[in-house]
Amino acid sequence: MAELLLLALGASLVNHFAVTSLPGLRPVSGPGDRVEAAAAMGVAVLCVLPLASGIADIVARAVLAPLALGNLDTLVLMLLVATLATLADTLLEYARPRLHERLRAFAPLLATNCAVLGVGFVRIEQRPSLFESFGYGAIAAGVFAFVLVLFTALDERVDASDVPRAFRGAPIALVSAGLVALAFGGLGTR
Amino acid sequence: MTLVSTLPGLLTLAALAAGLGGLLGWSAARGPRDSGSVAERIDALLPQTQCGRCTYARCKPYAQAIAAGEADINRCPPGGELTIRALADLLGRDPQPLAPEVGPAQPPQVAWIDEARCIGCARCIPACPVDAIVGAQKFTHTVIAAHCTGCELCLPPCPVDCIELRVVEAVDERLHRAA
Amino acid sequence: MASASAFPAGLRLPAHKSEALAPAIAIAPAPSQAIVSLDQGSGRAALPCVEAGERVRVGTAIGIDPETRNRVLHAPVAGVIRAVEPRVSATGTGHGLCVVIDNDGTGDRDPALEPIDDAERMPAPQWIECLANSGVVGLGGAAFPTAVKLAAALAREATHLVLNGAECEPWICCDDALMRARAPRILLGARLLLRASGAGHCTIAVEDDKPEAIAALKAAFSSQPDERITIRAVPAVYPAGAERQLLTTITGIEVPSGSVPSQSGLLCQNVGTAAAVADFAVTGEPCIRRIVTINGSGVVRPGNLDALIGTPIAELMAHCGGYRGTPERLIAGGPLTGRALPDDGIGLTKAMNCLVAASTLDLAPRGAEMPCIRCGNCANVCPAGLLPQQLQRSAQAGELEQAGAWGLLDCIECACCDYVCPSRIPLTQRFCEAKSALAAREERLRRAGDARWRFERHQARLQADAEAERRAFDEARRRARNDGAS
Amino acid sequence: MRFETAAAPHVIAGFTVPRVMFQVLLALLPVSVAHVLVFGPGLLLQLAIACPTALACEAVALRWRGHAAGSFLRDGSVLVTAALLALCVTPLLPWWLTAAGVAAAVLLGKHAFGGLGQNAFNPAMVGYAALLVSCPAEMTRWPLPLVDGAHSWGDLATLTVHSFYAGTSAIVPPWDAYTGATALDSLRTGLGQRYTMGEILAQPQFGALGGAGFQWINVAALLGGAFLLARGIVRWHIPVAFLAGLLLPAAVAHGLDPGANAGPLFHAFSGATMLGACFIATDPVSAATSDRGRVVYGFCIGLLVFLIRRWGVYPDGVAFAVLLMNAAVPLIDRYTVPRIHGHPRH
Repeated sequence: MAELLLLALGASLVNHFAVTSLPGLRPVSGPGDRVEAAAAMGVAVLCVLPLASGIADIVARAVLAPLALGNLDTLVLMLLVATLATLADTLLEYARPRLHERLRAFAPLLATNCAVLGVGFVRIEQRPSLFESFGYGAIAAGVFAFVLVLFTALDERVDASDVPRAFRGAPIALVSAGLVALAFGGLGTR
Repeated sequence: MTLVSTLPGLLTLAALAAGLGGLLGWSAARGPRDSGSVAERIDALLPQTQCGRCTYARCKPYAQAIAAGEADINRCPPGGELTIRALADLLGRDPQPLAPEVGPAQPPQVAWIDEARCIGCARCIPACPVDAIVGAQKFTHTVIAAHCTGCELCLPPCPVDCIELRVVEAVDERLHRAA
Repeated sequence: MASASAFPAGLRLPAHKSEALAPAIAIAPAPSQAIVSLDQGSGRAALPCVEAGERVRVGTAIGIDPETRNRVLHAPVAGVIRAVEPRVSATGTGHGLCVVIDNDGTGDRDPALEPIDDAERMPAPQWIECLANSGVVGLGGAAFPTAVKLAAALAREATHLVLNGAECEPWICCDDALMRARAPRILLGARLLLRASGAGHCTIAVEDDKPEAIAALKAAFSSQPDERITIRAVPAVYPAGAERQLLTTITGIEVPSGSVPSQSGLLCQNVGTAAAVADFAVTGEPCIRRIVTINGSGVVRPGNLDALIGTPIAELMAHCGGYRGTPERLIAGGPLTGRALPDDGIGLTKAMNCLVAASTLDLAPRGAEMPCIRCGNCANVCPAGLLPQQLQRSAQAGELEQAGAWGLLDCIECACCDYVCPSRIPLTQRFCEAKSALAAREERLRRAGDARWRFERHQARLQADAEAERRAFDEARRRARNDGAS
Repeated sequence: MRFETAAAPHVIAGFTVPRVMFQVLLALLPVSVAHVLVFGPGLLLQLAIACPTALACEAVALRWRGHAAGSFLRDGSVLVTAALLALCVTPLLPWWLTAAGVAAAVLLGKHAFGGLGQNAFNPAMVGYAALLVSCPAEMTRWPLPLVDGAHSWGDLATLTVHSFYAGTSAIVPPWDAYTGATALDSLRTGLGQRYTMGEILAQPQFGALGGAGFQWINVAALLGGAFLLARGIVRWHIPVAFLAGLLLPAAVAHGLDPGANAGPLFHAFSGATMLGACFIATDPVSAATSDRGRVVYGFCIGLLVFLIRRWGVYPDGVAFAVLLMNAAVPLIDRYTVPRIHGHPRH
């Protein structure tokens, strides 16, 4: 349990730094909406990752196994993740143009998150059946969504406080992430 | 691992990539175009003095230039620090100080015509972008203080230089007492 | 801080009223020089309709409302107007225009004043018109013109009138003294207000720690019963007397945020206002006097005075035995929402229900401000159900939209949060400044919107002119060619 | 006559921050007395090293930040952090570990986030968790409580002095005679080796209510908590929700499988339950800020403590549960805003 939580925390930390430090990716408009942007990202991952890992599993079983190309399944997952992320981006633009306009560079960010979670968690489980790979994808995405929203809300509060200049920005985000990781560490099961 | 043995792997990946690429191409074609609403939302934050000090003719062209990325957000002296902060929040950029070439931040000001020296030539009326000057040929003119944005565009055309600008002290900041 | 279930939040405070309520209401002598401020505390200054040197009688109009031109301010004394000049203001932080009248001692009334006969049967619009020129305003502290409120209530068919006799803030006891001494006049006022607003029934709300007032009202009611009026006790918790909170305690209706009570069919008036309406109907005299509490350990004989508007505060204090030593602070209003006055030469205004000469015993200074520790004491006592700690953080960081989202405009500035804050943060002051900043920003945005709208019309007109000119030019050229050809 | 003007309100009452903090320290007195009676003078030594270090770190941090050190030092908030940390760590902890823990708590836990009122995490728990993760061996070596008379207070004193000076003192005590795992620790290992509850509870570390010595410490903490509640320093929402979150699942689990789960009473009076419920979770700065938020916050901490104690690696999860819920506080605050008067009831 703790491993998945720490993996999700790592992915959300990467996502957080990409969004806050690269001006191109920072969600447009007021500070209060960073949590909303994180929620949108979380939901997108929840849609893309299970689908990607499920299809990757089908492709692996139907195409790669007969051709003895089992070791290509991670690459196939990457391809699927990239495709579905772009599809999700167009879908979001179609469904919520205002939200899409505010979340700049949404597709690459979504793709990297799914890739990190996909490779990190879905792959290491030796999933015998299709349903399990879909299930693991969903669990990983769900935990990631919760941790990302939680961490974004925490960072929003820490940013608003009078942090010393030496800690402002990335350092304090790392300190709070470290403390959250410390707390997740305590949840390790026997 | 001879080259030939990798062939099936490459072929599979190529086929998969081609298929997915086609899918993306088809979906991108049907997607909606990018709506021009960002320019409008930028324009909503500008003080609308229409003064042209940002080297763009009026506020709307400046907003379109910012939306298109040609102009920076710190070129509006009447807006000053408040507008820069609002634009930075909207566009997710870091607020910078006012650009030096556009001059210092300008507090709210209102034009005032010295009626004794006004000869009624009516050259300032078309120059005023917001029709804040009232008057007619051979009649003394005056400025409607509530409508004037302080853009100083009526100063050049006036032959007798009878228009001066007065700083308006901030909107009444008296403590707001509810019942 | 136990609080009654009917009123979940708020504070139970020591009243400090018994000493001031001991003596009966004394009639303060007319001042030798009346200083009548044109802004009587509502924030809207009246226009003077007299100049220096003019002779006025008691009740002559000296100020009119800028928009409705109603006679809203009247001379409290007869005499010659010395000047209409800026004097130290009681409301703002600077100076305000005042009419200074030298009292010639004759005290003769303006002949135009005569009692309004059978005011109770006069049709409501006509009666509201009379009130509009009587200068009667809300005497609870806001000084909002009563006629305007009644007209709104009549137009929106208000059903329930609540007379506010709660008077929950410490030190202030002018309403309590009024209820004890002049209960019949209040009931007459209630009937007149019911008539003017068209409301179906009226509740007079009095805090349950004022038994004598309730007894006096009940006695007056039994002598002239009226089934539309009921007298009800409310829990003695500050700020039970706040308009929105009192209306919810009595009727259970919560006036929606951003709207006024008359939009929910309710009307709330102070018992002092009801008495003033009745006085106007009976004597025909406009609103030139009010009852004010003189309290605090800095004055020799605390008490309640029936004083003329414009009487300098120094004279009121002198009438109560003068200062005991030199008071720390002179407060107009109560300890929580009162405003510290810079000078005791200021004239009494209609908004001043209490004047406190506060010595060090009465005051508990704020002390050093510490950072907020999110203890939530303020949220527990906030009668508006806000989270002052979150509001304060956004207001301090200058994020006005965020502060608006946390309910900045729902804050009634009762200062309960200040009272219990362990970090001694000046919360109410910060919320007022944030409201002013928000109002200023809204004003800027409104002006920018207007300027854009006028600019677009300006562009359209120039284009239309150019278009018309070109068409006229083409027309002229075609006609010239036709004439040449034919 | 002229008067000085000042903004309303003109009368302020109630506790100031220093008085709130010293009331909390006062409430910690019964716990400290019980701790010294049960586990020897260790706590006094820990307090002797923790409090000065905390004040020194606060003074240094304040000077770095350019604040006037005077008023902040006297607010006592650092003393509360130091006292809580001293109460949570084992009395046998070497002095330099306690000092490092306090430094981490004050500098990293509090001042890195901006000082008093802005630390998102409970400073004492930051220090405790940092120590527990970096040197688990020293942190889990607790002295055997002085309940069954097997050893005297004097013995414990020599042992504590030796351990406190990390082996540099001349006295060499018989280690294994006086130290042992805490009740929760031995409960875990016992269940791991398939002992039945009956056999486990018969061991010396187990008293009538909970852990042998720990039950009195928890009772004293509850006493201190009641004092704070009565004085209005703390509201009931967090302690009650915390205990509900811990005891309800514990009761259900005990009902389902008494053999493998200790009863709710045991959980209530062993480990740092009451100290956590009344003092650690109720730290206003790092807790949720509205009453609804506090109920959710307290309940989730209690639940996490139960989960960690039942399935977790560490014996007593109060520190981790508090840190985790501190991280979730901004999210809780966002969704537990009370309804404003005059706003619609959605």
